[in-house]
Amino acid sequence: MKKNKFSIVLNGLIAENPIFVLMLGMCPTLATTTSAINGLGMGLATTFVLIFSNLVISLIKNLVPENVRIPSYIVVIATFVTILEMLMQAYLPSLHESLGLFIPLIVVNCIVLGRAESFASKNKVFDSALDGIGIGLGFTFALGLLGMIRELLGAGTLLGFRIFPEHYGMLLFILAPGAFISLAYLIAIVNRIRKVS
Amino acid sequence: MGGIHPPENKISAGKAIEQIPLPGQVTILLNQHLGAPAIPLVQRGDRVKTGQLIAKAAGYVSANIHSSVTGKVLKLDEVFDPGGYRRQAVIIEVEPDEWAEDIILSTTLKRDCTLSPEEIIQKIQEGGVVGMGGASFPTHVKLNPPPGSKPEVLIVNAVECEPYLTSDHQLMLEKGMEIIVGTKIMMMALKVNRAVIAIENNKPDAISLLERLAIPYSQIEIMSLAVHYPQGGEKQLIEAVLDRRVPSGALPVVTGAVVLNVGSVFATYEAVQKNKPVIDRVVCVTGKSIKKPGNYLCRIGTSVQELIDFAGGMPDTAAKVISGGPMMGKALVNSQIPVSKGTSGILLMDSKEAPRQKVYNCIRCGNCIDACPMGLEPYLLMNLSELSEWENMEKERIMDCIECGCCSYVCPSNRPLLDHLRVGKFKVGAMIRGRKNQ
Amino acid sequence: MKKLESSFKNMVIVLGCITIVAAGALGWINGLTAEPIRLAAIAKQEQAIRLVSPGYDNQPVQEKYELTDYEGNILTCFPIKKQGKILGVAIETFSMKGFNGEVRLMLGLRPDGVINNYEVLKQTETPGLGTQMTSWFKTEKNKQSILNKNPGKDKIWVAKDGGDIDAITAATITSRAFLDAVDRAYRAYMEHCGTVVDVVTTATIEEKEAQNEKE
Amino acid sequence: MENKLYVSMSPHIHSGDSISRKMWEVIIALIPALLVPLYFFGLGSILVTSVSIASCVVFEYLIGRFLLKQEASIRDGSAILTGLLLAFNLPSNLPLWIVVIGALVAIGMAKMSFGGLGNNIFNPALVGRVFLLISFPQQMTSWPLPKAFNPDFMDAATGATPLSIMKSGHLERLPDLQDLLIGNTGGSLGEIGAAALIIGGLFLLIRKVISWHIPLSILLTVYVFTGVLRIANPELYADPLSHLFSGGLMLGAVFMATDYVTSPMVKKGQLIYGIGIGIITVCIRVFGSYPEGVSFAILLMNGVTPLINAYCKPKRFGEVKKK
Repeated sequence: MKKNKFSIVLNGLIAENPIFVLMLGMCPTLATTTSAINGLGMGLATTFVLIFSNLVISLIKNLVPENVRIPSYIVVIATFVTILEMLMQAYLPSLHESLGLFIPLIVVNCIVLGRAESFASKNKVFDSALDGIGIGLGFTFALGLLGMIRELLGAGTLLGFRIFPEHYGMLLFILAPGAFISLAYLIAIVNRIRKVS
Repeated sequence: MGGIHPPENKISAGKAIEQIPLPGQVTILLNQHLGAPAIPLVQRGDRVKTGQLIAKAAGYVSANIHSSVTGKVLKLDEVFDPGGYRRQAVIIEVEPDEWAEDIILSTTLKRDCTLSPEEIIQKIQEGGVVGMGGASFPTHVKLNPPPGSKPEVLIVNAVECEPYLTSDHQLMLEKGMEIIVGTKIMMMALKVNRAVIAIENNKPDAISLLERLAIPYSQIEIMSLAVHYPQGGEKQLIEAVLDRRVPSGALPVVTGAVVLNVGSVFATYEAVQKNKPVIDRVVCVTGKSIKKPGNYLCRIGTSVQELIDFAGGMPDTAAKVISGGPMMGKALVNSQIPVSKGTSGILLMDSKEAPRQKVYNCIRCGNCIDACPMGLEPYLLMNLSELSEWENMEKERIMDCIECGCCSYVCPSNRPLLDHLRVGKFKVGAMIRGRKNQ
Repeated sequence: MKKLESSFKNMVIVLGCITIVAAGALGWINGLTAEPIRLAAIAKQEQAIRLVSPGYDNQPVQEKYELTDYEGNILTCFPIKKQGKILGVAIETFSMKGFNGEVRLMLGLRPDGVINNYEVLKQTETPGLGTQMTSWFKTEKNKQSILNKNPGKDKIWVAKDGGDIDAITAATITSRAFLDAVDRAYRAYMEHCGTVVDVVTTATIEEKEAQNEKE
Repeated sequence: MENKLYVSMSPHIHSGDSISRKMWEVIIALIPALLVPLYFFGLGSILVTSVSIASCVVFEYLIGRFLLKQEASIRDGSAILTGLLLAFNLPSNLPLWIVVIGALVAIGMAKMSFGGLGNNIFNPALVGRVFLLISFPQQMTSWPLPKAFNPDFMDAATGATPLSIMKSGHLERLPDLQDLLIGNTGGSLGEIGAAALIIGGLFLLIRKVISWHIPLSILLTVYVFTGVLRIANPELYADPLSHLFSGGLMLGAVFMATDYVTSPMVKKGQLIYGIGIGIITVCIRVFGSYPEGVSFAILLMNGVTPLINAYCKPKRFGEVKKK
């Protein structure tokens, strides 16, 4: 049986959206979405790690004995995260500045390990990479959306462009409580839409 | 602790007891008491005399039933009881009274009693005396405390804390001496040398009358209590009178107190001194819209409709007929239901008072906790009941609930707390029994 | 292909191989990125220096030297020269009194100690409140600018403590931390130049009391 | 023809108490405290109050009607009360659009998201206030100066509140007790005029809408705590009475902390709750970075209320002591 390749990507983007449906990786979601750029940056960084770790883990899935699979996966993931961090430091220093603290945390982001465990270790190499893309884009989409909402409500800007004057911004949305509140309402809205459709 | 002060509304207070004429037919229920229903001794077509035993107690916790009239047994049938269930009853067509042997009809006071405690209890048991306040617990069971417990004091419950009801009050005013003698007999049966007649201080006339009558009996004390609902509850009364608390799950007798209703004391007097079984009782017919509220002496088995007719007929606005008081009484499904031994009053409510109000969310005001005389948390129990969490309800001590209704009374959101508590109590009770049987 | 058995030997070999491959990959990438990372860091430093003390033609990063502040901490000082003539210094200074801990600045001073400009390098203050310090003290509005002021003569501390500078609205603590960093750099530099700094005039009230107690 | 009879379980009578009666009595109790800011801050206070109430009611109606699709619940008066209490927590010169946002947060987020009256965990008015305080710190912390018979709508001159004076350490500039009592100080609408708030509180106590447990335990805790600090260092810490009568303490203790839905139900629990609020308030005021801590303290204790309810049980009748 051949799976529709496109549906794998779509699955990660919508039906199994890691934030809105699977509720995974809440820590970076809440912490990094102070602006749309930060959210998208974190999302793309995670996508990078997801694609390559899925790919590699799928490649080596049969070589890894059952009992050491988790440490092996962690080593693979950590390698890609470190590579990513060094690349960012070298070529995107400003983004690294704002996300600096969270990049190493991708290692323990349960989305990455979760996909490695539940998808990559059971599926073909190409499918796993596609799943990485789908889940990664779903994560990026969610973080970007959350970041946009928080940036717009909190600072009055969108991707750095000023939408309404600064003193209309509700500071709370940039702070931690704003993350919880916006995420809660986003999840509520998404659940509502999913129920209807 | 706990409790409420509902408006008293004692409309029929001070109305002299009136005997209502014999009805055309009476319906005598076979389960007028707590425990097993009595076993009928008569058949269709039998002729019975007034006071004749027509159904025998089925076991220890049960009571004899006597015919309240003379006449022919029409049939044995199932009729609605005050609780709304269909129960066995003996239906008798009434003829002029012809009294059974032994019954002394004269009203002269008979003070002396030379019987032994056992003989007294036997007479009470034969006379079918039960708690006349509403719960209808067979009196002879109470007078035989379980082994190991030692009664010290008899408390006569003349509190009548329910709003509207006045039958006990009027009974005390008119049969004061009989009640004092009945109390003395009860003390003999229980082998105690102290009795307290507890009366709420909204009945000053009854208090002063009984105080005067009790002067020769130094062991009988009249205690005036502040008005407080549900002070007539057994546990609450023991606390109010003796300042002792019945431990949860234990019988009240462990505090050394035996509580008996004042109506039962009068019935005891009649059963012991006059050989007259419980065939009639004082029923208070009351309500804001009724024409002639009053206290009426009627035969057991008379239909409620007949009582209402005698009190001026059913008002057009009547929307609810309650057997008992407004706090703990039962709403009747129709007005053909017969009066039983525990019917202390008939209360009519009109269409404005009768329906339930719209229910809102619980706002956690805590009124129900403050009102609960048993120190329970009704709001929590209701939530648990709605979630069917019976085990947790047992932990929250649902079985302590005395169903007094204070929680529902005070709830600003009109939540039917007691309804849900009853469901929970029923379920948890069944659960506990099931555990014991295993 | 069947999965490898979970025997001790297999596990050691597989884990070992994975680790070696990973280490190799990391080493390779590290070598690739080490130079760009170093350059990026220098570029950042230089950018900040250029911003606070423009118009130099020397290599401040190569000529940097160390200052000691009044608490014994080391501050890095970058001399700014044009055609061999000293235009001033850029000092990387800090304060630990921020609302959320450390605040790090690049402060540009002229030789006489007058503030030329500043740039916030690192801060974790409350977004929207404390973060306003990146521009607040440069804005010529009310009495909030510190530019062209001399910490030795002007009362560079917040108005609430009796100074001449308006604190950031609703972020007095951040403002105090910021001015503490400025003060720290100024005093370290002046001491380095051999000028005796009148501690009392530049200290915040808190320190003044401490000073009084000492005396 | 026989009447149709209602059949229901006992009890057949009701006390006549209702949610709306309780709500309206609280609203009545707040009226004297409403007159104080009107006198000192002028019509701006009325404007803020009416906008707050109106938007609370409108939001409650719209959300209840179109989002929750339930029967309109505005008639019980709880939305009006929330609006009034929210206004009491705002300065009188606050831009009105901020007031509307506060009302949306109070009703939409803190109350209706949880399912409406009775289901909310946190006091809606306080959630609205804290949201605004964090979101708009500038606008929320510049209070107009009091002025007798103030005719202005929006006063430009702003000044310090007693609590910010305490925070800055210039205790000698504190207004005297009399001014604090009648409200001749800067602050939010309901923060000034402790006397009017006490009158409202006494009315509620007499009408048995609230019990003394929560307000008294809060005030006593604050008094004792600040008293100890005062004895320890009279130069650094203000006297306990100034603490009692300044800021939102009186409003919080009498009207906010006693909110039924978010406070414990058993008296013993209410005492724990009140002491907790008192301690947190003083800690924030004296050691924290905000000058005022009552609203945070109440919200924090709102959060532990379910816990208090679970552990503080009423004294059961005839409880058998465990051996």
